[in-house]
Amino acid sequence: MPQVFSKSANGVARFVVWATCAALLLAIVIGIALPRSGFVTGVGQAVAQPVPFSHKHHVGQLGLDCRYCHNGVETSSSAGLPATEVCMTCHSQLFTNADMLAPVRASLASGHPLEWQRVNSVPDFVYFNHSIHIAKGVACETCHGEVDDMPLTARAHSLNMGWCLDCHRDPQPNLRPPQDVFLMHWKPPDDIARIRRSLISLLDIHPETMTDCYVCHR
Amino acid sequence: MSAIADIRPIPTAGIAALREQLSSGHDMWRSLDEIARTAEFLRFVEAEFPALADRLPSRLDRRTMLKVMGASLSLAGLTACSKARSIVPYVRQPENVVPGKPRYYATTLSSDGFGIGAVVESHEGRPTKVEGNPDHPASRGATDAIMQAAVLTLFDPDRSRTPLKDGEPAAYGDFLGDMAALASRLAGSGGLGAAVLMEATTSPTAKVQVEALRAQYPRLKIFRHDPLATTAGAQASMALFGKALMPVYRFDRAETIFSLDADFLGEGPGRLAYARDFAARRRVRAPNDSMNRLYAVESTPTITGAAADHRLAMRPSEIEAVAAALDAVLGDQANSTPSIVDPAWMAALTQDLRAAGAKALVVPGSHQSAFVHACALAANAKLGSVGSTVEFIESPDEVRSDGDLAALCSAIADHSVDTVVVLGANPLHTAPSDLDVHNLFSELKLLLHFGLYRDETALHAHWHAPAAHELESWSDSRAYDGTASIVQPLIEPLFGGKTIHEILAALSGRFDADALALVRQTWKALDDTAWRKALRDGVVPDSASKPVPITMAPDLGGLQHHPVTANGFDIRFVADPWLRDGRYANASWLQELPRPLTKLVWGNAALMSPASAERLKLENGGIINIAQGTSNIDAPIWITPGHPDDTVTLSLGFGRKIGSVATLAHGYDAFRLRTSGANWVAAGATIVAREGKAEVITTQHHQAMEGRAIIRHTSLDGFRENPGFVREGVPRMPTESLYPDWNYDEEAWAMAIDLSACIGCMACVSACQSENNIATVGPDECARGHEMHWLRIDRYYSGPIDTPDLFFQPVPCMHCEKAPCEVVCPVNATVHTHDGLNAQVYNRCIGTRYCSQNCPYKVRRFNFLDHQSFDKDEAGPEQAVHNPNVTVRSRGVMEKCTYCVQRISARRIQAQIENRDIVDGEVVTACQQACPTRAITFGDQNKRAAKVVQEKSAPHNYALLEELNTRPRTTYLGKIRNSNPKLAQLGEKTDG
Amino acid sequence: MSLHGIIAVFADPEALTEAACTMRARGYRRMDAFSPFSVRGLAEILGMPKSRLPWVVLGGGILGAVLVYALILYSVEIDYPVNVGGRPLHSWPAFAVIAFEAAILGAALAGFVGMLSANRLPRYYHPVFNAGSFSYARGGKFYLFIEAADPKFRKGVTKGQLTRLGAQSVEEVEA
Amino acid sequence: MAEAAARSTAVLRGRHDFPEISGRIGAIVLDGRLPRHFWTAFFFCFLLVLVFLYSITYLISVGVGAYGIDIPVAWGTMISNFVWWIGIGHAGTLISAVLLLLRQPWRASINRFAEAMTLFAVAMAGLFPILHLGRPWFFYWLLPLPNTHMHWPQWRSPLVWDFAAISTYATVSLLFWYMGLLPDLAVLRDRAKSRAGQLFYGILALGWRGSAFHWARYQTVYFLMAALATPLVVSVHSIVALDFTFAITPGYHSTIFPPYFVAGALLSGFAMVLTIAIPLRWAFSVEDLITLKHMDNAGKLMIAAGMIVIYGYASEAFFAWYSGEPYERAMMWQRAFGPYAPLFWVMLACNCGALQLLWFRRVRLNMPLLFAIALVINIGMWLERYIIVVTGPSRDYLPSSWGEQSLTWLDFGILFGSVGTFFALVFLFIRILPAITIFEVEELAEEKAQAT
Repeated sequence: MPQVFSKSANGVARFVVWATCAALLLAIVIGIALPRSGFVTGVGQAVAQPVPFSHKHHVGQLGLDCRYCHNGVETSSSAGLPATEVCMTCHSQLFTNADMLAPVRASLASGHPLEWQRVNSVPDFVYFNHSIHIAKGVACETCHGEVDDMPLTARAHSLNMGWCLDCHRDPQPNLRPPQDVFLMHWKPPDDIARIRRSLISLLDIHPETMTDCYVCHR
Repeated sequence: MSAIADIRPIPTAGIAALREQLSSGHDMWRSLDEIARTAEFLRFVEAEFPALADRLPSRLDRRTMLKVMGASLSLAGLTACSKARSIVPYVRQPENVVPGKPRYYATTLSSDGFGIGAVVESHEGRPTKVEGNPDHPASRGATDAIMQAAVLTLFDPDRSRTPLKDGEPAAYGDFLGDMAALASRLAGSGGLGAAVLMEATTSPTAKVQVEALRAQYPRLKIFRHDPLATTAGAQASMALFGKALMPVYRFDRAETIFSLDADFLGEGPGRLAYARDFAARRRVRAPNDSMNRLYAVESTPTITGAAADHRLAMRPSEIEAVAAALDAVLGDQANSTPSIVDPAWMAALTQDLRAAGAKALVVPGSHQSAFVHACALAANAKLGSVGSTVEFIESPDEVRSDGDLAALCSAIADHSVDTVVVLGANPLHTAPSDLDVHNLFSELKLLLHFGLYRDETALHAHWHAPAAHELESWSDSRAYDGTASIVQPLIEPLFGGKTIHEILAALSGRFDADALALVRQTWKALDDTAWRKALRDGVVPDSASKPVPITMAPDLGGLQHHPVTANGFDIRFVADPWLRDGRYANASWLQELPRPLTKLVWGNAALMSPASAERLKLENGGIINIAQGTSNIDAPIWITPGHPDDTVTLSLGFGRKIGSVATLAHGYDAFRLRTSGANWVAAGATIVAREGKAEVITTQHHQAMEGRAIIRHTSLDGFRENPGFVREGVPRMPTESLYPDWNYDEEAWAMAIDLSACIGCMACVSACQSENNIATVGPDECARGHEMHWLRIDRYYSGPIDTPDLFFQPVPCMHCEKAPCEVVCPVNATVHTHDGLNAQVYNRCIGTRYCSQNCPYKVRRFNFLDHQSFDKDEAGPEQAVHNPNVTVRSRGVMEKCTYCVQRISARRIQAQIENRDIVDGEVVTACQQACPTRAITFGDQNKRAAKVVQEKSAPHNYALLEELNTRPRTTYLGKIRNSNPKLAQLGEKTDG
Repeated sequence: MSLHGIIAVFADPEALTEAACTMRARGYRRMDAFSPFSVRGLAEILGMPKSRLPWVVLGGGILGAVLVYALILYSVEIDYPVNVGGRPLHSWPAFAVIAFEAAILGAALAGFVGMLSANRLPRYYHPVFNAGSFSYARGGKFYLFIEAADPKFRKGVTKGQLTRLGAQSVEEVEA
Repeated sequence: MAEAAARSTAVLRGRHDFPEISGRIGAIVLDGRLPRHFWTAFFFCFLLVLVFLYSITYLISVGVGAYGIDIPVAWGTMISNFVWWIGIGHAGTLISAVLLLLRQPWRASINRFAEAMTLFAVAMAGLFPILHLGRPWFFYWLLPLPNTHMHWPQWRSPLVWDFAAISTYATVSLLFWYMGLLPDLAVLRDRAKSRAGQLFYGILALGWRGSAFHWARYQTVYFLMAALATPLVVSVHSIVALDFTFAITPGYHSTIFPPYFVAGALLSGFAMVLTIAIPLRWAFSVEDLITLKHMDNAGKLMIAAGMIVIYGYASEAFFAWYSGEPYERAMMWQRAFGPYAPLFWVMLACNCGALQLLWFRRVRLNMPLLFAIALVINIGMWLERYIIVVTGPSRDYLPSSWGEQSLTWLDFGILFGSVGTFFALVFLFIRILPAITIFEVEELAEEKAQAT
């Protein structure tokens, strides 16, 4: 009887078999890598804002303290955004008619708030509390990165659950004396390891309790 | 939670968006609200409501409707959260508002005109939760269901949003214009032909203003319409003391209490304080502790009767006979009247009363006849308890009125009144059926209505003006004992509503009057510091009325016992415990909160005894026709063990025709059967069974404990003989376990619930709903067993069906240490925490519902449908009332009691910041905080001194279904009744 | 077109087996036989060594079980230990169930893949299909095939031997 | 009877019908000349498929609240459908694997579609646990996939065991079935007239050519797989039973469940085999390949499995009483006399009553009657599963939360939809693949020839 398939069929078959295996492998790799990549987490991607506010200028160059604008950070769950008035305390004197600041003046005049775009946000079912992190010596820059180098603010870390857990399981590497939490580019002293160990007991930090679900989900 | 609200009028952007909406929009608005005509709708939505309008789903089935109504409209702040990715700061940050930190303000909520102090939690200016004010005598830190719902009614989008002229929206300016005209006319005529119809109020400011009005317009008439008014007490007091005095009971001093059809735990402005005092005398922890004893004679089952040690069910018309008998016996003119009560019972009662002497207390039912009140007063006097367990005060700030609605109607009928200003009341719905208010009001030249809702009266009136919600108002009021407190606003009026003070001022021709100024004026005695203190504490210091000495007229001041000879059924009218006269009918929380005894939701039924139902050959839901005088209504029956025979209990408040939520409910309108004469009790009604059945929705279908040791109870003597009675004849708790124990070396949260203290008032359930963003699901879903309450109060009957014992058992999550639910969850969505909480992680849950299947207590609730949206954009309106610290659960997710984990976390974070341990009593769960009787204790059972540890160490502490070895953290203290040994011993055995 | 071998058609399994035996006895080593269903013992006759597939299957089973159990242990003991209903972290009875299923799965997969690769399947083109007389479909035909590469192969001789063994037909097969 | 017995062996005479066997079986597929009632039946099933799709869409877009479940009875028809379908699958594996190991010659002509039935049943069953979920789109959280929230399945949960068991079962059944198909696909490849047919079957056949070496390895693995499938099939339904046994709910927490679920599975499985086989052999007049002998044996197996099931019922009731557990006792009483009593008694009538008829050979050989009994038992077994699922939780520990389910159209839409889909798949299978194993029937014929 005649051949159903030509000689090449075997080669094709072998190729198809191996190609399928390779494709599966690739799919797995992508599946693991993609959710952690900047495309998904938005790390390092500056967000367009109604006013191109520059932390680089205000913090890096003028040296404003974080708390000048984010005044809730030590006492409240949310760090808080500056009210238009706060901007105007200076900008009623400086750059009083810079076009860049028109929206701010408009806001004050009309009473309609400025609508900033979120840069660092977690889902609604995640309850992050700034005050406790500040109190326990987790610095601003630990999560928000070196904002004083950011002309336009961008997310510094993925802020996904895995990333949070890393620190909640072993906070020590991210601790510093609470009085230093607002410093940028903080240079750890040489005996930092000992300091951190003492901080754990001093600040009464219990990592074993910090991975309970309700710590973040309520 | 994330975005920051700015309390400010709706941005103009909304209106443009609205225009697109309207094409599809107005249809659903019509369905949502029958009376809206498109033109009108156009105007008022445009004027008031862009935010809600563009959030309404395109088709409103009942459930989506509830989602919109369940808690209502969005403030400007919510348009801010509506874009999930954007975040909006203040323009001018209000002083001492820290975004993310709740603030608490003391204010006063009104209950039948009296004040009950409250502390309201506010998030960035949104009132989200009502707590009791510990410093206020009428609250003592406790709340009830209605107070909890205040925040919900505040955000109710059905509330009146604009003035209406002949039912058409009009500008407030025009309204003021006509008011000016009216005022000048009144000035001219000295108020001739004009009348003001007021609700019950104890506001000193209102009183001052009304008196001023009288002075200004001498011929102005003031009438009072209060459908739930009970006047008999005042009559009796007039007859006996010559002046209308108000009794204040001191249950903390009472040893033996006899309730003559009085529901002092569930009704009246003092109920929370009374419940606290009453239960405080029933905390038995050791054999030598003592306990008060409550005898109750009731014409309808109430929670007071359920709490009684000895209870008799009597026809309402027979209560007078009982009172007479009591009077006779105490007057030593033994059986002058043939007693209808079992002599042994009466003997035991009188013996106990006499023994208690000054510590005895006889309480008359406020709705009962003046004669019953007189007998009770006399009895107290004879027992020497006046001044000890009962004191009398001048009724606080009663606004002097020229009569009730009936009087007004006759005045209109004889044309002596042609202008009526209705302040708050809704006579067209709540008038007795023998008054033809509708026609009479039609004859008026001018009918002004002022109220929260566009209700029947509002739509009939020439002018309607929206009232401000009590959480939006400046006012003041007095508590049951006369203590004055200030009502301060939590939020600017959402719909530009006005307070009653502003309207009264307008009547007197002052249109610029500001409520705060008026109230401050009334309290000018207080200097600014005192005023601020009064605001902060929520009470005006030592403003309580002083008891007045009384001299009692002999032989009951001439009041006679009129034996009722009418045959046929007695009708006993009661106000629905939550909806009252129907004013709260649009609050879905209240509609869906099971009634304490019947566990009915979303509708009322005609309650009758098993015997009567048997005679009529009816079962639950069977329809009867009740004819009384000229009118008659159809109603489904609900068989209620312990209900007196030949009596039917009808509850007011249902059958509303207006209000998007109110109209979802089933049920009849009992006002149509009520006549001026017989406000609360009517004799000689004829009842005939009809064909067919109606759906009566209940959340508990089985009433008996089936011989299981669920509620373990005994008598006081039983307890003294055997303090460990809860362990008698019940399966032992296994001591061995296959698994090694986990040790909880930090906190170990636990709860103890004292069944002897629980009166089943449902305050805890309502508080839980408010605190934890629990969805309402509507009548249809409730009927399918989809209701969502995390905490339920089980009600069981035991003993003979005609005179059963009643038991209540609050059932939250038990937080089992060996939780069956956790092991079966395939995705780790419910796991244990280091402090022993049985945590439920909504965002991890995929809804296999295995945990619920495996929960022996069935305390888990499942979002079967999309009851409240997870997505901020559509959810908008609901968020206004939501607790920002609790996740809103999406469809397909299991949820349950978390021991208010958000509160635990908040306290822990605070403690951690301050580098200290959480102290005992710092964490208070919502249910515990609301409980009037302090039946619930919560704390860390690793702390030796903790209150919860003391409670759990009581000899009668037991865990529910402990034989399953689930090791619950929630345990119960067995129920102890102080039954009189001379009377039949009830409930000696530990099972139902 | 080179010669691939010679194929002989027999009427029944017995004949085929017999022929195979004789040819084998005559020292032919590179032979194959084709039948519509498995003929017992034929493969051994043609000199097939004992199959190692059973070991492959066993290996697959063990591998599956061990991998899965290890994964479970890692997840509950090391990566994210949680207190679930007060049960011990290492609840082996529960984990054993999953390991068992994994074992079966591993074994089955190993068996299937092993069988195909040992048989060099898929192989869509095969010289034997060139034989006009060869048809797998029409049952009742049993074929003996002798490769031209066989040391003892002599076209004429081999043909003759096959015919004498009672072949219904003998045919040359092109490569 | 004699002629029946004669017919039952008619096909296995002489070797000249080898081509005839493969020809006849191949023809069904290749020439596709199928009787009209085949297509009418298929069309009817297709309508049910549409119902199934609509119901599923509705369920997923509205939420699980749209069907009967509630609190306390949070599991409903989805779970009973799942257990029912899984059970049906088991007979196929039993026939193909266990009977193969036991060298039962009569399996040859029915194992192929029995295995196909297994596959489709498992496919149906596999859908239900997902449809059952409140958030079906997250079903993959049951798998240990690498994720950014560092979370794992909860391995102690029987549902995770289920997941493992079902997926394993599906894979193994598929492999086993495909292996069985290989030689027959080769037959079709060589018989196919059209190029398309040649390619289709050719590609699937992987170039099988019946080499003796191939056959040797093939047989080894085929038997090994059978040996694997046997413990697997037992484990699968035992694990399904553990979903219930594992729970402390009265009526669930019963150690008899695993064995009695397996027996129940066989009972319903063989019922389904007959439900398919009887019309099949009549429609394609293959009474001489699927003979009365098969029907007879299937009947015997059913009565065997059925009696174990009955024993299960008995012991369940007995131990509920003997345990002295008030909750277990109350639950049993409620099952028999409570709100679900009607279902309970109907179930007994089907699974215990109707079953007894199979004791009689006359009944086992009477096709219409046998078919009817098979249907009745299918219904009975579904009821059994539903009763087990709902009666427990509806009458558990606290009477305050007692309650029943009220089924909606969706429950039935999905149940009948799945039945229709199942049969539609069976029809498609009959159309495009040989429903009867060609090579084994030929082997059988050969052996018979040896014997004579």
